[in-house]
Order: sequence, then C-alpha cells, then structure tokens
Amino acid sequence: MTAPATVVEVKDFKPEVHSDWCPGCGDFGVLTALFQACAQLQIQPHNLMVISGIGCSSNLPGFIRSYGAHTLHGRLLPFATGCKLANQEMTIIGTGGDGDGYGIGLNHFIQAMRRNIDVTYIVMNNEIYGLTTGQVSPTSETGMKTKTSPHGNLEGMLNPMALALAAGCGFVARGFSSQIKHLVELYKAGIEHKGFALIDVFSPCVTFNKLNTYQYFKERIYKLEDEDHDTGSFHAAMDKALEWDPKIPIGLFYRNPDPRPPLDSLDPALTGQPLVHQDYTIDSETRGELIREFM
Amino acid sequence: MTAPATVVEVKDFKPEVHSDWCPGCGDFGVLTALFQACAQLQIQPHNLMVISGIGCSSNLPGFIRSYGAHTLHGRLLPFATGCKLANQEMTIIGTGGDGDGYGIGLNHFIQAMRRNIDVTYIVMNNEIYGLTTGQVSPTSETGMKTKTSPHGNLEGMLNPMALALAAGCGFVARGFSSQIKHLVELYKAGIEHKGFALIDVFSPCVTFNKLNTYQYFKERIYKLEDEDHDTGSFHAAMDKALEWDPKIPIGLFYRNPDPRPPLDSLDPALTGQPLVHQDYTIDSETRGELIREFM
Amino acid sequence: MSEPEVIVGIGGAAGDGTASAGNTLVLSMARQGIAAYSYNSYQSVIRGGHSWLRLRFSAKKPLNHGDQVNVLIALNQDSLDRHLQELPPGGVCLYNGAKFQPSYDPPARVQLCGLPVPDLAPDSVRLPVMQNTVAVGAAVQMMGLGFETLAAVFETTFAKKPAVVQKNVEAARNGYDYAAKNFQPLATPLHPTDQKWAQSSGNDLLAMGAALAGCKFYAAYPMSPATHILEWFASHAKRLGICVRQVEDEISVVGMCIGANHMGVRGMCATSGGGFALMSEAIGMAAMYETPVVIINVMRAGPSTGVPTKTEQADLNQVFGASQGDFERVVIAPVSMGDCFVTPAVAFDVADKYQIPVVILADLLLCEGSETVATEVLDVEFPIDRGELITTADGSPDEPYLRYKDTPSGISPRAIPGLPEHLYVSGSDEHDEDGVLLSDVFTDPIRRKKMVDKRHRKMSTILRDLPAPMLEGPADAETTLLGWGSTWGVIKEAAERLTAEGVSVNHLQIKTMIPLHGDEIAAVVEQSQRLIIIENNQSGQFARHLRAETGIVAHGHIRKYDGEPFEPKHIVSAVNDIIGGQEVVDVLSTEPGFRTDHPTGTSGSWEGLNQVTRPGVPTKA
Amino acid sequence: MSEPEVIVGIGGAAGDGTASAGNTLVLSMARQGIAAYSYNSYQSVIRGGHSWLRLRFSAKKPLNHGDQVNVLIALNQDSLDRHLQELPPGGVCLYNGAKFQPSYDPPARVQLCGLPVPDLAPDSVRLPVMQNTVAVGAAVQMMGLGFETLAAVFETTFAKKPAVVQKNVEAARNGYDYAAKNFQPLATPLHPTDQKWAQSSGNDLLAMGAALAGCKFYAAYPMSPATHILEWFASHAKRLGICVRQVEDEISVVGMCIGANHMGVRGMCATSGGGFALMSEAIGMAAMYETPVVIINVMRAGPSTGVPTKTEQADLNQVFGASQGDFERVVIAPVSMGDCFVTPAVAFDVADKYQIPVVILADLLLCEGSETVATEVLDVEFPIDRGELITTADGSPDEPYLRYKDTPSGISPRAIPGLPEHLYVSGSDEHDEDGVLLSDVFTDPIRRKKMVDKRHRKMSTILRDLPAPMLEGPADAETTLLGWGSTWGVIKEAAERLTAEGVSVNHLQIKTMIPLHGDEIAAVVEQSQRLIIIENNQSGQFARHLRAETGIVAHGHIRKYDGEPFEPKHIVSAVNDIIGGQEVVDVLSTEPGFRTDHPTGTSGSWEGLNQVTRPGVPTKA
Ligand SMILES: Cc1ncc(C[n+]2csc(CCOP(=O)(O)OP(=O)(O)O)c2C)c(N)n1
Ligand SMILES: Cc1ncc(C[n+]2csc(CCOP(=O)(O)OP(=O)(O)O)c2C)c(N)n1
Ligand code: SF4
Ligand code: SF4
Ligand SMILES: [Mg+2]
Ligand SMILES: [Mg+2]
Repeated sequence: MTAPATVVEVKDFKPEVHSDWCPGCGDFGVLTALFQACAQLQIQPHNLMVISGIGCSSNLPGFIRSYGAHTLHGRLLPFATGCKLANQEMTIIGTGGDGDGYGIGLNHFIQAMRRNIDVTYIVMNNEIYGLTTGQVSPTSETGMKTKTSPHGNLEGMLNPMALALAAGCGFVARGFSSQIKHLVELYKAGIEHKGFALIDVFSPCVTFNKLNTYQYFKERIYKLEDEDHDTGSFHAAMDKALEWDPKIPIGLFYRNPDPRPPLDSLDPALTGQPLVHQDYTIDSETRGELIREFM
Repeated sequence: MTAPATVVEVKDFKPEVHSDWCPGCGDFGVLTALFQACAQLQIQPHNLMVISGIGCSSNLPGFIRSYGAHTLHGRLLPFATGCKLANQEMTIIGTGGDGDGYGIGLNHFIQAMRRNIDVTYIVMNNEIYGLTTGQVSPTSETGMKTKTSPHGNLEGMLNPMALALAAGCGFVARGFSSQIKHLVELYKAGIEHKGFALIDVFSPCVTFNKLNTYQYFKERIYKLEDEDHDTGSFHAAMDKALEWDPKIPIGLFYRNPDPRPPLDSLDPALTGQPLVHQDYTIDSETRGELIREFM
Repeated sequence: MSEPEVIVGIGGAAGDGTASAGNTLVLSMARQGIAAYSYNSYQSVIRGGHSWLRLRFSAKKPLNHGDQVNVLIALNQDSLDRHLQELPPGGVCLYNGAKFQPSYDPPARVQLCGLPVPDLAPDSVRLPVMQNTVAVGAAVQMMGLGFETLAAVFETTFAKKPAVVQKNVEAARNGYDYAAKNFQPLATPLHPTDQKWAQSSGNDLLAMGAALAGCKFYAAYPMSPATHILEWFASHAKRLGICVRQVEDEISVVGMCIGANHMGVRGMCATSGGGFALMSEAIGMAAMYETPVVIINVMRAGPSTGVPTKTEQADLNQVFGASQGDFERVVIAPVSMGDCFVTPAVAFDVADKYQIPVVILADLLLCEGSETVATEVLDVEFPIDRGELITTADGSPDEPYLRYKDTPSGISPRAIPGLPEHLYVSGSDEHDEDGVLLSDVFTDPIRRKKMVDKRHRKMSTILRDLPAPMLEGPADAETTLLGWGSTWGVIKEAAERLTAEGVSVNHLQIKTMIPLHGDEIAAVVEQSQRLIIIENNQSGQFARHLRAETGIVAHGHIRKYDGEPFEPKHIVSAVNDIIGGQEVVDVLSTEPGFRTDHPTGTSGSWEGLNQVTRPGVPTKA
Repeated sequence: MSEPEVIVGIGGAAGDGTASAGNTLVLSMARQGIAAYSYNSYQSVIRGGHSWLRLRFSAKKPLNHGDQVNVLIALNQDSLDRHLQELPPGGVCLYNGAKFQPSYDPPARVQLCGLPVPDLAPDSVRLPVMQNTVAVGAAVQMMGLGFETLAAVFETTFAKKPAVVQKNVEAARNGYDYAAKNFQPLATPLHPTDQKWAQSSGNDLLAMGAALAGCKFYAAYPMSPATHILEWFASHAKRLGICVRQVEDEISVVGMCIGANHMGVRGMCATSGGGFALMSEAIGMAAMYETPVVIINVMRAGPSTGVPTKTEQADLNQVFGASQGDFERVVIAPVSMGDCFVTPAVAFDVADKYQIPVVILADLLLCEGSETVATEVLDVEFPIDRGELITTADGSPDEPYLRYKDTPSGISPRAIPGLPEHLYVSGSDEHDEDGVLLSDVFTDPIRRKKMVDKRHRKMSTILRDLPAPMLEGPADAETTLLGWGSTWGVIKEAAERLTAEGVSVNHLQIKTMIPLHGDEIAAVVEQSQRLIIIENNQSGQFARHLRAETGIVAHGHIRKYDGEPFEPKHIVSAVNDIIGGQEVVDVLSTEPGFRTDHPTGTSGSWEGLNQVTRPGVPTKA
C-alpha cells in the first residue's frame, strides 16, 4: 500500500527455502502456476497472503515469498476469513489438500462458499493423505486400496465440484497440476472473481497414490474450454461435475453470471477502509449514548 | 430380540415425561408422526434408538419411549454411526435441528451420507436457533432479520436438499410438521430405506421465527406426490431442490433406484452377528500368528 | 447494613414476563439513585416452567442477591405456593387476587396483598402481563417511593407506543394507589439518592468494555450464558463499525478471530465450556504464532451440556490445560459485573504486548445477572497499549525483518501483514526466528529450545501488567477468606457480617488466575492463622491450582456445585463450621420449610441438607 | 553392563531405506536371542532430508537407545559427514566406498570400512538399496555372528519373491565375507541366546493389546505418531472381526467410539495432541453418560503442530483439564513398549468397571520406537472384567430399571441398549437417576448434588484397580529419581550407572497419572533425602501435578524439550549436577564436536549447551 508499485516478476515470489516435496509431486506444478498467475496479475508480494492447513500440500506457503500462514489441519478457511475481513485489500489465497479441505475441514468449506468470502481456494487433490503416508481420503475412489482400506475403500467418493455447486459457490473450476498454463488461467480468473472461488487441482501423489497417477489423469481428462460448455449454466456445470470415468473434465465448470457480492462488500463495518486501518477509539458522545442504553 | 414380539401401538412410545416445547411449536407434529410411523412399522421400543444433538428439537429423545441419547450440539451422527456399527439390528433414528445438523454438524452430515450409514435423519428445520432464543441459522433466508442479523442476514441460505444430493444420499425427502400423515409416510419409507435417509421437516418455531411461519409454508408448499415428479431421477430431484419462493416442494425428492449398500452390510467385521453379540476373545492360535508377525 | 434494603422476588413461568417486570422495577430504582443487583434462577425452557428473579435494592450498592426475599411478586399459582413460605416476618406477598389464592397460611407477620387486578387494569383480561404492571406499581408504593419515576420508565420502554405507555402508567398508578390505601408499607422504606446508575449485565459490560478497548472484530457461535455478548455486538455493529459475524461453530469462530488479530485488528470471541473445548486446538496455534487473541469463557454448570442455565466455577482446569504442549497463556476472572467492563481492556493490552492468548473466565452469575454500575465507572477512555506492533513501513528496514526474533524480553516486534519488506509466514509448527519450520530440518534441538525459551521468557515480566490480588479487611485477621472471580461480592458481604459478629476475618479475592501472583498471596496467607477457600465447584479447582503454584494448603474449603450461587448466609455459617473444626463444607441451596412435597418443587427434604460436611481434603504438605 | 552390546547407527535420507535395513538387522538379531531397542530421529518429509536410526543390541534387553553409536552405517555422504565424528575408539564406520569418502579424518581408533559395493552387489547400480544389504552383511560379521539367520530373514521378508531373496542373500554374503577378510571384528562380539524375541513398536503393541482385551471397534483419523495403531487395526480388521473406520475428523472419531461403547462394544481410538484437543468436548459427554471409552493420546513435541516427528511429555495438562466442569477420568502412561501391550486391558477393565473415560498417555518415543519383547509376555489371555454390565434380560426386572441409580459405590448397573424393560435415555445434560434432564426442571440443587456426588464416589475405590508406582533400588537410598511414562528405561539405566558409580539412588516410575497414588509416592519420598523429577517437557507438568496432589516439592528437576529423548548419560550427569547444588537442569541434545558448521548439521555450537541450568523452580512450601 505504502510501497511504490514496482513491476512484479515470477522471481519475486521465489523464496530461499526449497520445497520439500518428493521429486515428481504434483504440488510443484501447483506452486509454479501460482508464481506465474501472481506475477501476471501484478500482485505485490506484500499484498498477498497465502494460507494453508496441514499436509504436504499445505506446506506451500513456506515456498512462496509473500505473507503466509500455515494454520491447523482443516482450519485454513476460518483463519483466511478473519484475515480477509480484517483487511480486504489483501489478496487471500487458500491452499491445502483434499484431506484438509474435504475431510476435516469440510464444514468450513461449505460455509465459506455460502458466506461468499472473497478467497481463492486451491485444493491439491491427490485423493490420498500424503503427509501421514498414504491413508484413504474422502476423495479416494470407492474400492481403492490404501493403508487404511486394505480391502478397498467402502465409502462413496466425495465430489467437491457437485458440493461446491450445491453450496452456492460462484466460481467452480478444476485443473491438473501438469497443465500449468491452463492452471494459470484458472487461478487468474479465480483471483479476479469477487467472491469465493474454488480451484480443485489434480495433483498426483507419486509416492502413495498408485491409482490416480499422471497417467491415470492423462488418459481421462479433457478440457471444458475445448467443448461447448456453458460456464454460466448451473445445470451444465452439475452434469460435468458428475462425470468421472472414463472421461474427467477439467477447466471452468461454473461462473455465476449474476454473482452475489462478496461478504466483505456487504458488511457495514468494512465499507470505506479496511478494519485494520480504521480508528478504533469511540468518542465520548457515542460512549454516553451506550451508557444511556443502560439507564 | 429376546423379547416376544408383541403388537406395538402408538401409546407404547409415549413416555411419562412431557415435552417442554412452546405451545404451537412445529416439533410436536414431528414427534407425533414418529410415534405413528414406528407403530405402523411395528418397531419394538427396545429395538429403537433415537439420537439427537442439542437444541429444542434435540430434546425429542426425551419425549419418546425407546432407547435414546441426547448427545452434543452437532454430534449426533458420529454417535449414531458408532451405535449402528456396534449393533446393526437396532433401528437408529437421528433427530435434531437445522443449527445442529447444517451448522455445527454439517461435516458429519455430508460424510455420513457419503459413508451411507443406515440411519434415518430427521431434521426439524425451523430456519432459526430456537433453544438459544432466536439467532440466525445456516438455513435462514438471506436478508432475514434475527437477533444476530439485525440488519438482515448477509449470507446465502444453505440448501440441505441440494447438498444431500451432491453428497450422494440415496433417500432425500422433505416434510412439513403440520402434515402428519404425509410425514408418517416419509418416515416409514426413510426407515425402510437401507442406507442413509434424510428427512428435512419444516417445523415452525412460533416463538422466534416470525418469517417462516405456518402461514408462510401453507402459502408456498406443494407435494411432489401430487406432481409428475420422477423420484428416481437425480436431475429432477436437483431441480426441485433448487425451488424456493414462490413455490416450495415437499415430499420424496429422490430415492436412488440403484442404491449403494449401507456401510454395515459391507464391513467385513459385521457380517453375521452384530459386534455387540460377537465373541471378543482371540484364540491362542490366532494370538500365536499375531506374535509371529513380529518375528 | 445500616442502609435500608429490599429484596424482591418475582416468580412466574417463562413467558409470564418476570424479566420485564424486574427490568421496570430496576430502572425506576436506578433513576432515583437506588442501586440494584439481580439474579434469575431459570430453567432451560422457552415457555412454561418456573423462573425466579431476585432483585436486591439499596442505596448502598448490593454486591449479591442476598439471603431471603422480603417482597414476593407471584405471577402464577405455582410461584405463590413455592415462595410464600420463604418470606420473613414483615414480608409482603403481592399477587393477582382475582386469579390466585395462597394454598396455605403465610408465615407469621407476612402481609398477604391480593390485588384485584381486573378492577385495577381492565386490559388484563386480554393482556395477562398487565397484572405485572399493577404489582410493580404496588411494590414501588410499599417501598416508600414516589410514582413519577416509574411512569417515566414506561415512557422510555414503550417510547414508540404512546397507547401502551398510557395503559401501563394507568395500571401501575392504580396498583400504587390501591397499595397506599389497603396495605402496610414496608418498615424500612428506601430513599432516593443523587447517584447515577446504569443497569447492565456482565455480558453487556464485557461487550461494551471490549468495544471501548478497540475491539473491531467479534465472531461467535451462540451458547448460553455467553450469547448476549454476541447480541450486544450484533446490535451495535453498524453504529460502532465493528465487524460482527455469527459462524458455523466455535472452531471457525476462534480461527477467524485469530486471523483478524493476526492482521492487526483487535478481535474477540466468547463462548461457554463446550464451545471452549472446541476452541482449544487453535489456542495452541495462537501461542505458536505469537498472535494475540482474547477469548471469553462464560462458565455454566458442567460437565458436558450440564445444567445450561445454572452457574459454576469449574472450567479452570479446562482453560489451564487447553491444547497440547507447554505454552504461555493468561487467564483473568472478573470479580464483579463492573469488573467485566474493565477486564477486556486489560486482556487486550496484555495479549497485544505479550503476543499471547488471553482467556477471560467469567460465569453465568456475572454474565446473566445484572447490577447497577455507577455511570462514572463506565464513562472512561481506556489507554490502549498495543505493544511492539509495526503498522507502517517506509523504505527498507536496516536489517532483515525477523518475525520471531530472539530478544531479551522474549517479545519480537510484530509487523502486520501488508507491509513491504516485512514478509513472513507464521506456522503452527515449531519454526526459527524467520518463521521457517524446524520440522523440515532433520533435528534442531538448539533452535527448538531457543524458541521455547524465547516464548517462555515473556512470562517473567507479565505479572506486573496483570491485576494483583485484592486484600480487604485487616491484614492481621485470624482467618482469611479466599475466593476467585464472581464470588467477590458475596464473600465481601459475608466477611463484613462475620466481622460484625466479632469473627476476625479478612478477604482476598483473586482475579488473575494464570499466571498466579504467588508471592503476594503467600504474603497475605502467612499473616493469618486460617485460610478458607471458597469456590463454586465440587473438586476445588482453585485450591488445587494454588497448591500447585505455591504449596499453600487451606485449612478449610467451602464449595457449592448444585447450580445455584452462594448467598451470604451460606458463607457466614460455613465459615463458622470450619472455625469449629470442619474441613470441607459443601453448601447446598434448597427451598426451606414444609412444602417440599409440592409437585413442581424441589425434591428431597431440607433437613440437614443445607450444608454437607466432607472430610478428605488434600493432606497438608 | 557386563553383557556385551553394540549400538548401530544407520543414517540416510528418507527413501534411502534406513528403516528396512534396521528391520533386517533387528530381526536377524532377535532370532538369535539378542534383544534390540531402536529409536529413529527423522524429519517431517517423505523423501530426502536426514534420518538417523539407532539400534542397540545386547543379550541383556536394552531399555533405551543408549548414549553413543559404535557402528555407523552411512547410506549417503551427508550421514558419513555428520556421524563419523561421533564414533568412539574401537568404533566402526561402514559405507559404500565406491560412492562416498569421508570428508575428514575419523576420530582416533575408528575403523573406516569402505565397502566396494558395485563389486559385491553388481545390482546396486540399478538398485541403490543393495548397498544397505551389503553393509548389513558386513555389520553382522563384525558383531561376531553367523550368516544363516540373516539369510533366513531375507527369506521371510521377501517370501513371495525368490529372486529378490537370492539377490539379497548374495549381496549380504559378499558383504559378510568381505568384512571377514578385510576388517577387524568388534572387540566385544555378541552371543546368541535361547530367548524368543518379538520385535515391535509401542503402537503395534497398543493395538494388539487392545485387540486381545476385546476391542471390537476402532475409529481414528490419521495423526502422527498414532497413525500406526490405525494401520495395525486396518490390516487385521477382517481377520480378527474388528470394525475399523477411518473417518472425517477426531470429533467424529470419538463420537463413534463413545457410540459403540454405549451399545456395549469395547471401542478405542487414538490420536496425538491436536486431535485430542478436538475430542475434549466429547470426553465430558462420556463422563456424563457414564459410558466407558478408551482414548490414546500419543504425545509429540508441541505446542500446536509443533515438531510432529519429535517426542515430548507435555500433554499431561491437556488430558487433566480436557472438557469443562468437574468429572472423573483416569489417565495411564505406559512405561515401556512392553507395557503398551498390557495397558489397554487395564484401561478397558477400569473404563468398564467404573463407566468412565480412560486416557492412555503414550508418546512418540514409545510408540514409534521399537524394541524386542519376550514372546511369553505377549502370549497371554487377559482376564476381561466388564463390571456391572447387563447384557441379557428375560422377563420383567423386579423394580423399574434406573440407568443412573444412586448406589453406595457410585456405580450404576449398565444395560446395553436393545434389552426389553431397560429403556433409558442418556443425556449430556445433568439428569436424575432415570436419565430425565434436570435442566428441564426449575432448579433442583438436591438431585444435582446427588448425581455429582454419585459419579465422584466411584473414585474412592479406583486406585486399587490401577497400577501403583514402581520403586526400584534400595528403599533407603539418598536420592530418588522420579519419572513417568516412557522415561522408565532410560532412568533405570541411569540409576544403575549412578549406583555403580557409588551414588546412592533409587527410582520411582509413575504409570497411573490420574488419579495419583499420592500416599504410596509420599511414603517413598519420605524415606529419601533428595527427590529429583525427570520429565521430557519444559514446564515440569508432572512436578506441578505432584505438588498439587500431594504437596511434595522436588529438590531438583531434569527437563528436556528439544524434541529428542533422554539418553542415560544426560541423566547421570544432570543428577550429579543437582547433587552438586543445581535446581533445574535443562538437557539439550546436540551433535558434538568440530563439524557443527556442516551445512545440513545442527546449528549453534556444542560448547556449554549440553546442559543448561535454570533457577526459579517453585519455592518450597
Ligand atoms: C487435528 C489433526 N488431525 C490430524 C492431523 C494429521 N495430519 C496431518 S496432514 C493430514 C492429512 C494430509 O492429507 P491432505 O490434506 O490430503 O494433504 P496431502 O498431504 O495429501 O497434500 C493429517 C491427517 C493433524 N495435523 N491435525
Ligand atoms: C458446542 C456448542 N455450541 C453451542 C451450543 C449452544 N446451542 C445449543 S442449541 C443451539 C442451536 C439450536 O438451534 P437448532 O439446532 O436449529 O435447534 P432448535 O433449537 O432450533 O430446534 C446452540 C447454538 C452448544 N450446546 N454447544
Ligand atoms: S508424499 Fe505425495 S503429496 Fe506428499 S510430497 Fe510426496 S508425492 Fe507429494
Ligand atoms: S423456541 Fe421455537 S423451536 Fe423452541 S420450543 Fe419454542 S417454538 Fe419450538
Ligand atoms: Mg491429499
Ligand atoms: Mg433450528
């Protein structure tokens, strides 16, 4: 804000700390695309705040030069909401895993969409619990064998796209971590969308998920942008959300043509300045009025 | 189980304790319909377990003669899941409020549907927090004024029907607490459905919700049973789920024509006897094998 | 107690209007300079049941609801039957004589004042609450006060409905006049004074105190007895420019609140025990982030859902232990409703200065009860100290900014996100001075220890910034009565009465629970021969805490865990029992007398149950 | 220590195969009757980084990982550089001479054993882990053992892949033979014995012990270091007929677990500190329902996410305080991996008998470490005592069944749902003997107190059913070393060494944390002149607990909170420091010597940092 607006390049987002993901992990692509999207949007690193939960994917804020917080498992969205409401001038990006967002954090996910907080939420969906070394996830396919479902997953596979639509999310997209350019476009559109934006990214866990590999996705995915898909239609989006094997769509599923305004634009306390820049003293006249309410 | 099967009547479910709801509360109708459905299905009170969270609506287990548990706010479904897995021969009914199930308990709600646990879940949806005396609920309409949204609710209204469909629930229905007969039919179908069954019930809070009154619903609701609605079609159900003002459908939205088997029928440990009746000692041969795994 | 006082009890079902009748009475007293303290025993139903509101009035500010009502306003038959028996000689019982009749003879020298309500307020046929207005009018007259202030109260209450004002004023006037003609006034009438009183609850005062201390963000999930804090904030949000959000659960509440604080905004949240349990995980995160946060836990009777409308002081263990690992936290227990007003300012300053989570441990008694507070107490501008907070940045800093710099004080200057040249990531994992996670290196015992020590070092100076224990009464008294939090007012009165009876006592009340001013407490205790700890719980959580921190073991314990708060008489008699040799006295409230068989009354008999003696306190070390 | 021992350190990156090399080594030793104890210092990455596995072998069962390795197997250059310096005279360093070379001179009298791996295992070019096999073969030879057992281990490990067996056997054989020809064997070779050892971790033993104690339901959410319990259950679920569920979060886990127990099935769950925080609300519910439940909290270094792969004993406060209100709970801390096996049976019996929540408080050291346990210890049939559980009902009971009957013991016979004539509703609200909520009546101080007292009464007899503190060494020793939980083995060895050095010590280890056997502890402490409390945390949580419960204040404290566990040398030297007059000694692990500037090594210098002395313990009361 006070800093002179300098031209931002990808390198400005690259920190000294090296990412500690396994070689080949899908999360690298997710991060690379984020560098590019932020640079292309000319977001100043100090106006960017990247917030994660806990998981391999959630280590991301440590690997980008910006403000960041690495919260608790499943709790990035409440924290991000507090941040956004405190200072709506910051660009807030949430990054986490499928376990983090669709498992333990699912309630916050649904409510954040309903609440329409202006956060771009990138989920590195590897259909497995990576950091804890390979347990079943809510997005693991039914029948999938993992350390904790040795005879096959008995539960239904959670569909984040369908849930996001049903929860009233105004921007619902899916990418694939090895299609960086495509991802950059989705990120940019998501960040520019005023309101909650979900970008679910297939980000293969090369170490623990032997089913949903790069190959698996390469054989199945196709881009909605290459089809005659109406991104303004809830119904079309829901149809696409239900597609899985043998073909899996990626791209922008849905953008509400008549989006609800984001929460920070509606809250009467946030009009004008962000809270953090507002004066917090209460004048003696108002104080007097408050006291008189008790009399 | 050991008891001789006697004919069960409505009076067998009526306890000595009187319900403490406000006169006119919608929850009375919900309870009356439950007495009737259980009697019509000839469920023995001792084979029935009614489990709730916390809220006015969640006081229900205290007002029906059966086994019951009044758990924590939002936590009835995990407890009910544990009960069902421990003894799948019991009929397990969950009863709670909109705040309980769609607010604090939403994650369990979605995951229970995905998990397809064989519980019938009746939500007394009064679009308000009753027991805590009138705060905004996730199902409160956008713009609705409550004690905690004095200038109107800024958030989107949560759509439990759409979420249930998106979460893969195999039985999705909605009733209205003053249409008891209709409700009894929905309950019976839900209880007989093998797998998770959601029955959302408009159950007006006469004390705190001055918007969604009996009148409000009477003017708007119509029965899907009176229409040419295909209960086997996900798409038709989703269309109906999105309907609200000026017309609101009640009835059976969706019953999966090809339902997934419930979890208790898939878990290898539960085949044959319920866990609670199984022998829990491990013979010395198996013990030896377990030890040899360490050698 | 030379100053005259009156204790009014208003009994009725939920929905009968006990609260508004009480409110009218309190406001009319307060405007005449008479102070009030109210406590409502109610049950967890929205309509029906029984609600028992006690209001104590006196020109000398009452600090608790007292021992026994002398004016009963019975709004239904049940209340008449329950409470008539409790009145002392000289007491008065007001009721709608057209509807109810006493079921038994009143105690000796009690005046039965049946009011012919239909005659005095013809509207009451349609509007049963008019009986309350008539009774209030009568009560005011019998307390020896004029009518005008009461009339003015109706004008404010129904400001937008002149017709309602008129009806109420008439009904009250008729009740007033009827009493003047037909009843004996109370023997000790109340006298107006010039003091200006504001009537409010601990919840309202916590909210307003926080707002005046710069709280710009408030998130909550409704939970009794903390819900009214949310409601105060919600109804003042727009006017005061405070962002107020009700969200999906307490986990989200605390997460948002820490997020807002992290960005540099003072944010607060409140809940009760069960909601606090859900918040515990995040409290450790705030500690690890060194992000300030203020959390209010309004205790109610536990465990678990417990008795949601009853009071208790049994969450000290929970707030002490909440969240895994060793870390720094502060817990402050306000000692009165007036103290609720100043506590948030202290909490925010300490949270900001030391960058730690601060818990305000209040309880139902304080927060849902109400009392009059002198307006000058509320009309203050808190000096706000945000500690080492960096809010602007021009040019590059001299050396690279380290968010978790290892300083001699343990406090690292905190930059709010959004400033150039101060980028950092906060992690709930252990990290180095620059915020880089230590779990991502093989093992780093030295840095790990450094960071734990840095954070811990902050505690070495913090006691100075926290309210010290308050000793009242002679330093060399024989017996010290020690309480914490909300029991201050009732112990204070008991101590005064004991002193008047010739028992040598003083009174030490603890407000800062964690950390503890151990030296100051020890200094007091050393002077006295007998220490008695009084707390509103079963296990003596504070007694245990005190022993853990200082080794001090009390000679006697007065405990209460039946849901109802202490009354001065309980403490006076239990102190005498302990002086007489007992160790633990469990105080039990019960309705006295002969009608405990009443179908809606409390079960069991009064005999011998008022105070239960229990051996087996910790042996002296 | 007359029995010869060898401490092997295997260093490499995650993915280099340290764990499987260690496993091969341990199995081959165990099958020859040689006991082992292993501890792995690793970092929170899936690949790369540094992993440092220490294995201690001896015919006399080692109870900790010891002070210093004497055989180093370096799987990469980094490990060679880090650890070569640590070897003592007579030590051995094995490495792939074709790939790595020491960067500096080894310490005096250390044998550098470069193995020409490509020659000995041609496959290693494609399959780098073959170097591990060669090194293991060489190590076995140098420890003085035959080759056959090692070969047999490969046969079991790769049972389904004969080609792999053959390759590994060949490579190991070549390593073995090469060592025989080229290297000096260790001065004190190991000798086979007849003891049968099973090698397993605390996690595996907790799981298996629970299964043998009748656990039929296990729910969890993965969380290090407790995840392996879930994995053991998942992989044995079908065979043992146990319902095992991984669910959405710890709140759901504990809810399901209480649900299953409520229906009459023994159910358990496990987590670490953060997950336990989320479970806290429900623990109070179990207490209010009087439904048994067993919860394992495997501690790791906190606060918050902390250092997820490091050990600590700092969750005692959390488990003590978890959930609001006063209620009964039991906390048991297993003292060794073998003890992990028996603890669930004790926990389930106590939970069932007293109908209360029981927490098993273990830690990373026990649960992720592994040791050999004599097979006869594991081959037992636990007598299962389910207490007053009603599981069948024929005909009508004589009197109406009251789930919460107020009995002299406080224990009310518990009917499992599903029985005729025993209907009841359990509420998390306070309730009467029949389960009817008290919050739904106006106020019921008498019943409320009765129910609190009933539940509390159960604690009066419970200590008998819980493991008493264990005193080892002479009762009249001058100094008592007191530890709890996982530190038993390391303190025991330190005590033996101190005794051997002529220092008069005994050793008291606490397993039952809550409630505390205060009298038994006091009896021991009274006999000795000096009490030293040893714990793996910063604030001395147990010291505080002990003082709170008994008033006992220790003379000295040995603490460690740098993430790494104690080694015997730390305790020996800190005890001497305390005898010399210090009060608190903070032990700090660090890598010794001259190469602390290594880029991947620990930062800071060793000098003076090994033990830090801290004043300011609680003043003696
Ligand atoms: C309360 C809590 N429970 C459990 C954990 C352990 N935990 C850490 S990461 C993780 C799941 C990781 O899966 P995901 O979110 O999909 O991220 P990924 O590692 O696959 O990128 C779990 C269960 C935790 N940190 N906190
Ligand atoms: C953890 C926790 N937070 C908050 C509460 C307080 N509380 C009790 S009931 C309730 C909401 C009631 O609303 P709903 O579930 O819709 O039920 P209703 O009363 O409307 O039937 C709340 C917030 C609680 N008991 N526990
Ligand atoms: S374990 Fe999987 S998700 Fe984690 S860093 Fe490795 S490849 Fe990525
Ligand atoms: S407050 Fe509302 S929901 Fe609760 S009992 Fe009364 S009418 Fe029903
Ligand atoms: Mg994942
Ligand atoms: Mg509701």
